[in-house]
Amino acid sequence: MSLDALYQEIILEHNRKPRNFREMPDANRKVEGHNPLCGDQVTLWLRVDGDRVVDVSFQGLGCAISKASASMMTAAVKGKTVAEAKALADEILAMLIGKLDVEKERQALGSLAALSGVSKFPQRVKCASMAWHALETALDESNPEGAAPEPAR
Amino acid sequence: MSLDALYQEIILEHNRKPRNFREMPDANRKVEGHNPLCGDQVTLWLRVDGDRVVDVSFQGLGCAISKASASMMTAAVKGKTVAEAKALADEILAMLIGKLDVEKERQALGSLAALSGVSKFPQRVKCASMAWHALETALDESNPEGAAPEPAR
Amino acid sequence: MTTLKAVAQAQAALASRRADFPLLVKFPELHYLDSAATAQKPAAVLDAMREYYETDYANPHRGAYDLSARSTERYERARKRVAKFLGVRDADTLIFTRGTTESLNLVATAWGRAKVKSGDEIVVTGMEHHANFVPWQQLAIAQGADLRICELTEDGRIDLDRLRALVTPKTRVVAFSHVSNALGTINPVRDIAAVARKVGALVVCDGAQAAPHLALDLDALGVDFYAFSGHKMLGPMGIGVLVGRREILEFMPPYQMGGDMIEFVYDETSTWNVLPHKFEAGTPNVAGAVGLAAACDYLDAIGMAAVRAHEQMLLELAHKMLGEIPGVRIYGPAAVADKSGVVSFTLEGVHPHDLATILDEDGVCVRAGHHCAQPLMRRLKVPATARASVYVYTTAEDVEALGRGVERARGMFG
Amino acid sequence: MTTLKAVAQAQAALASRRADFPLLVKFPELHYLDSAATAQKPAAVLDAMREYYETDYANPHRGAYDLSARSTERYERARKRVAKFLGVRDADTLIFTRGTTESLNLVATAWGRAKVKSGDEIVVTGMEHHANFVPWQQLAIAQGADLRICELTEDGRIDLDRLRALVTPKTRVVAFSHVSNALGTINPVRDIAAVARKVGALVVCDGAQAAPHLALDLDALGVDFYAFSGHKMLGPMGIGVLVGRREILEFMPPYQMGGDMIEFVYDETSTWNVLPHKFEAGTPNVAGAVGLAAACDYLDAIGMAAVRAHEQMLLELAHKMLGEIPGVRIYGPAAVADKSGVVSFTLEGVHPHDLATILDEDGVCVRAGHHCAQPLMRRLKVPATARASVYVYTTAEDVEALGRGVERARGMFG
Ligand SMILES: Cc1ncc(COP(=O)(O)O)c(C=O)c1O
Ligand SMILES: Cc1ncc(COP(=O)(O)O)c(C=O)c1O
Ligand code: FES
Ligand code: FES
Repeated sequence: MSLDALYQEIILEHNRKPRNFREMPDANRKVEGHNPLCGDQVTLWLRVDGDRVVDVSFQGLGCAISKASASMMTAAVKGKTVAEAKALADEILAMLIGKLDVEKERQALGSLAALSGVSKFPQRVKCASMAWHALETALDESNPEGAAPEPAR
Repeated sequence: MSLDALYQEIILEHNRKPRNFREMPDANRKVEGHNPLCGDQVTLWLRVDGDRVVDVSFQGLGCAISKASASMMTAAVKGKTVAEAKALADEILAMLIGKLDVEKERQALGSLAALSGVSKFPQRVKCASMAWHALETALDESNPEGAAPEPAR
Repeated sequence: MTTLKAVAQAQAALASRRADFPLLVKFPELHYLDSAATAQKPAAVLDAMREYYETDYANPHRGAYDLSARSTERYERARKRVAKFLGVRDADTLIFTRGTTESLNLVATAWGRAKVKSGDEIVVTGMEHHANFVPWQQLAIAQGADLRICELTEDGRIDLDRLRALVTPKTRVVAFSHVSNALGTINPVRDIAAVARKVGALVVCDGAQAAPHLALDLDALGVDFYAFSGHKMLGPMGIGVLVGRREILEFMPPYQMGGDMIEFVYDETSTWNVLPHKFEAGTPNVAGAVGLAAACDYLDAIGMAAVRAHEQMLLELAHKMLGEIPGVRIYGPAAVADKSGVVSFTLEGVHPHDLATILDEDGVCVRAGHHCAQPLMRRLKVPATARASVYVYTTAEDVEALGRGVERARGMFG
Repeated sequence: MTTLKAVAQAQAALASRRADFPLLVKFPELHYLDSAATAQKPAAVLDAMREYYETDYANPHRGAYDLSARSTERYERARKRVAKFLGVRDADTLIFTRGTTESLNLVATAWGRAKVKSGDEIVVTGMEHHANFVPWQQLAIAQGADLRICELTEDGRIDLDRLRALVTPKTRVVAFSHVSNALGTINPVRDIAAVARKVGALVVCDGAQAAPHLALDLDALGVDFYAFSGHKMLGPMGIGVLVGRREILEFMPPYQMGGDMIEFVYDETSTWNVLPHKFEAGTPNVAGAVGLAAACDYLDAIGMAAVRAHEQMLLELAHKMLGEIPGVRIYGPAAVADKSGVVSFTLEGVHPHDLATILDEDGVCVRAGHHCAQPLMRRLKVPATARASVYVYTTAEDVEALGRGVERARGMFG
C-alpha cells in the first residue's frame, strides 16, 4: 500500500498547522477520546446552540493522522446542524474502515476524502477515527459524557 | 523390553500369596510408604530388638510389583541386623534403577534378583522401591516417623 | 445394502484419515487408546503452525508494521474460527488460555476471590477432575466457604435429586464437568444449569472431555463459563479456551496482569483493556491458537456427528468385548449412548497398572490410575482403574487388541 | 589482518545463519528490527517440535505405557537443557510457565499473597515492563502494602543511591528487570540484589530481555526468582520459565491447582506434589519445552559471547547512524557497552507511530509506543518512542535501512 495515499500533502499540512487547536472556555460539550493502542488522547470542545454546532475545537498529543483527522473534522463540522454532523461522522467512520464508495462520494467529501487512505492501514484506523468517535459522543444528548464538566462560562 | 523379565513367576507367586501380609500389634516401628505416581500405599511394621529386626510385616493396596517387592523384602529382612537390612535396602534400590551389577551379585541376591527386571520399566520403578524406601525410613533411628504411633503393646 | 455401503465408506474414510496422523503412520503397530489424556495431531495442525511461524510471525497487537498486523489478524481469525466451532457468537468472550486447568483457575481466582464470601456454598460433583475440584476446594478454604460435593448414582451419573437438595440460596457456584474423564458419563448440562440458575449461582462447566467429541452450541447451553484444552481435540499443547458470559467477564477483576491487558498504568493504579484482552496478559500464544483453529477445521471437515457416530461404534465394541471377559468390571453408565469416548474398567485380581504394562507390550496404550479424580476413586471404592479412550483415528482393530491384551493379562495372573 | 579476517568470518557466519530462519529467507527485503518484542524462529526449533509431535507425543507423567514415558523423558530432558543454559544446577527449581508474564504473576500471587501484609513495602523501579509492575501494584493494593518506585538517573539507569534510600526493613520485595525492554539498560543485578538482601527482601528479577542476549550464571546471580519467555529467545510461543530458590518454592503455596501438582486430594483438603510439579498444574506444554531446549542448543552453538559481540556491533552502528540525524534523540545509556539489544529514540516533529508506518514501507519493522512501560514513558516525558531491536540474525544492512528510513521521514515531515 502506498504511503502517499496515507500521508497526502493535505494531511501533512493539517498536522503542521492544525485548525481550531485550542481550548474553548465557553464550550457546552467536552469529551475526551483516546486510542487504547497507543495511549494517545484528544480533547474535543463543542458549543452547540439549538440544533447547530456553532464552534468546535480540540487539543491533544497524537500522531499526524490523528491530528490531521481531528483538525479536518473541526473545520468540516463547524456550522453544521447536529443531525448533519452526526451523518458526516457516520460516513467518515465507514470510510475509514473501507465501507464507503469514496469515488461516488468524492464531491461531497471534499478534502475529507484524503482520510480514506487510512483504510488500507488497519493499525492506523483508530488514529483517524478517534476524533470522530469523540464527536459522536459529544453529539449524543443521552450521553452524560457529552456535557461539559464545568458549565459553560 | 520383555514382559517376562518383569513378571517373573516368583513375582506373580509373591503377588498371589504375599508373605507377612498382616498387621503387627506388637511392632515398635510403623511406617507408611506411598507412590505418588499412582496413589498406592503400603504400611510397614517392624519389631526391632536391640540391633536385630525380629519381625516385619506389611499391608497395602498396590500392583503386583509393589506387593511382590514388599513381600520379598519382609522375607529377606526378617532376622537380619539393622545394619545388614540397611545395606540390603541400599543394594536393592540401586538395582531397581539399574545401578547394580546383578550378574555379579546374583548369588547374594537370591530370589531378590527377580526384582531387577523393573529397572527396564522406568514407570514401574517406584512400585518396586516403595517398600524399600519405607524400610529405610523405619530403620532410620533419627527419623521420628520410624516410631510406631501407638507404643508397642 | 445402503448400511453396508455406509460402513464400507466409513472404513475407507477412517483408513485415509489415519494417514493424516504422522505418529500413527510412523508406528503402525501402536494401538493408541489414551486420547482422553491427549489426542494425536494431524499433519494439517502441525503444518498450520509452521506456516504461521514462517510467514506471519511477529508479536501481535503491538507492532506498527504490516508483519505484526498480519500476526494480529491470524490470532483474531483463529479466535473467530474456534468461536464458530463452539457456537459462540460473541467471539470477544472467548479467551485463549493455556488449557482447561488455567481456564478453571482463572474463574475460581478472579471471580471466586471477588464474589465468594465466608458462609457461602460452592457445589462441585463427586466425579470432577482435580482441575475442577481443587481450585474450588482451595477457594472455599481461603474464603471460609463451604464446599459441598454432589454424590453420584450407582452407575456414575450426577444425582440430580441430590443436586437439587444440595443447592441452596447460599450456593454461589455450581461447577461440574460436561463429560467425565474417568467414566465417560455425559452430564445433562442444561438440567444442572437450571438448578444452579434458580438460586442465582454461577454455572461453571468443564468441557475438557466434551469439546473434542460432541457438537456444541455453547450460546444455548445455559452456562456462565465453559473451559477446555486444545491438546485433547487435535490441537497443539499450550493452548486452551475459556468462554464466559460477557456481563460477568466485564464486571470481573482480571486474573493475570501485564502487557496487552491494561488500558492505562498509573503509579498508584491501573485500568483494564476491553474483552478479550483484559484476560489475556502477556504475549499470546498465536501459534497455538492457529493450530487450534486448524484442528477445528479438521474436525468440522469430518463433521462432529460423524465423530460421535464413529466413537459410539467403538465404545459399543469395547463394552461388548470387555463385557465378555470374566472378572472385568466397567464403571459408569451401562448404555454407550450415555457416554462419550471413554471406557473405564478393572480386571479382578490384576492391578490396573500391571494391566497397562502388559497391554503396552502389545502396543496397546491405556492409562491406569486415578485419572486425576481421586475423589471419584474413593467413591467408586477402587484405588485405580484402567481407562481406554478413543478418537477420530481409533480403529476397531485397536479395540480388539485391547480385548486380546486383557485376556492375556487374565491368563498371566490367573 | 586477523581482525579483518575475524570480521569476514563473522559476516559469513551471519549470512549462513540467516538461512536458518525461514521467515527471513521468505522475505529477503524485510528488515526485522522488533526482536525485543519477539524473535524469529530458526528451522531447528520448528523441526524439534514437529519431531516430538510425530515421534514421542503423549501426555507425560500419567501414562503407564512406553510412549508416555518417552514424552515425560523429552519434557524432563528439556528442563535439564534449559537449566544448563542458564547455569541452574538444581533443574527441579526450573518451572515451565507460559511466559514472563505468568512467571511474575505466579510469584506476586503465590508468594505475595502469603507473605506481604498491610504496612509492608514493595519496591519496583521506574523502568519496569507492565508485567513486572502491575502485578506488584495490584498486590500492594490488595494487601494494603506500599508500592515504592525507584526513580531513574537522567540516562535511564536505576539510581542505586535512591534505591538504598528507598529500601527499608519493611521492604518485602524488590522487583526489577535485568535489562530494560524500553531502553536496553543492563542493570547491575548483583548490586541491586545486595541492597534487597540486606533487609531480607525477596529479590525478583525480570530476565525477559536478558536471557536471550547475555550469558547467564543464574546460580551466582543472587536473585530469588528469575523469569523469562521462550519466544524472545528463538523459542516457540506459549512457553516460559520461572527459576526460584528451592527453600522458597518449597514453602510457598501453589499458584494454579489441578492435575499433576497434587499428591493427595481429599474431600476437605489436598496436599502438593514435589518440585517442580507443585507449580505446573495441568498438562504441560512439552512441545514448547522441547522447542525452547532446541533454541538453547542453537544459541549455545553460536556462543552467547558471540551473540553479545554481534549485537554490540549493531548497536554501535545504530547509535552512530541515528546520532547523526538532526532531531533524533536516543533514550537510555549513551554507551553501547551498558546496553543490550535495544535502541529507543524519537524524531522531533514526527510521532513515533508515523515514523513506524513510514519505515514499514521500506520493510523496516520497528515498534512504536509505550513498550508496555507507561510508568517509564511518564518519567521520560514522552508519550511514546520508536524502538529498534536486534538479534542473532540482524545485519548491518538492517540497521542502515533504519537510518535511511528515519532520514526519509524527516524529509517528509520537514
Ligand atoms: C522486560 C520484559 N518483561 C516482561 C515481558 C513480558 O513477556 P511476555 O509477554 O512474553 O509474557 C517483556 C516482553 O514483552 C519484557 O520485555
Ligand atoms: C475433565 C477434565 N478436566 C480438566 C482437565 C485438565 O486439562 P489440562 O490438563 O489440559 O489443563 C482434563 C484433562 O486432563 C479433563 O479430562
Ligand atoms: S498513534 Fe496514537 S493516535 Fe495515532
Ligand atoms: S502401580 Fe501403584 S505401586 Fe505399582
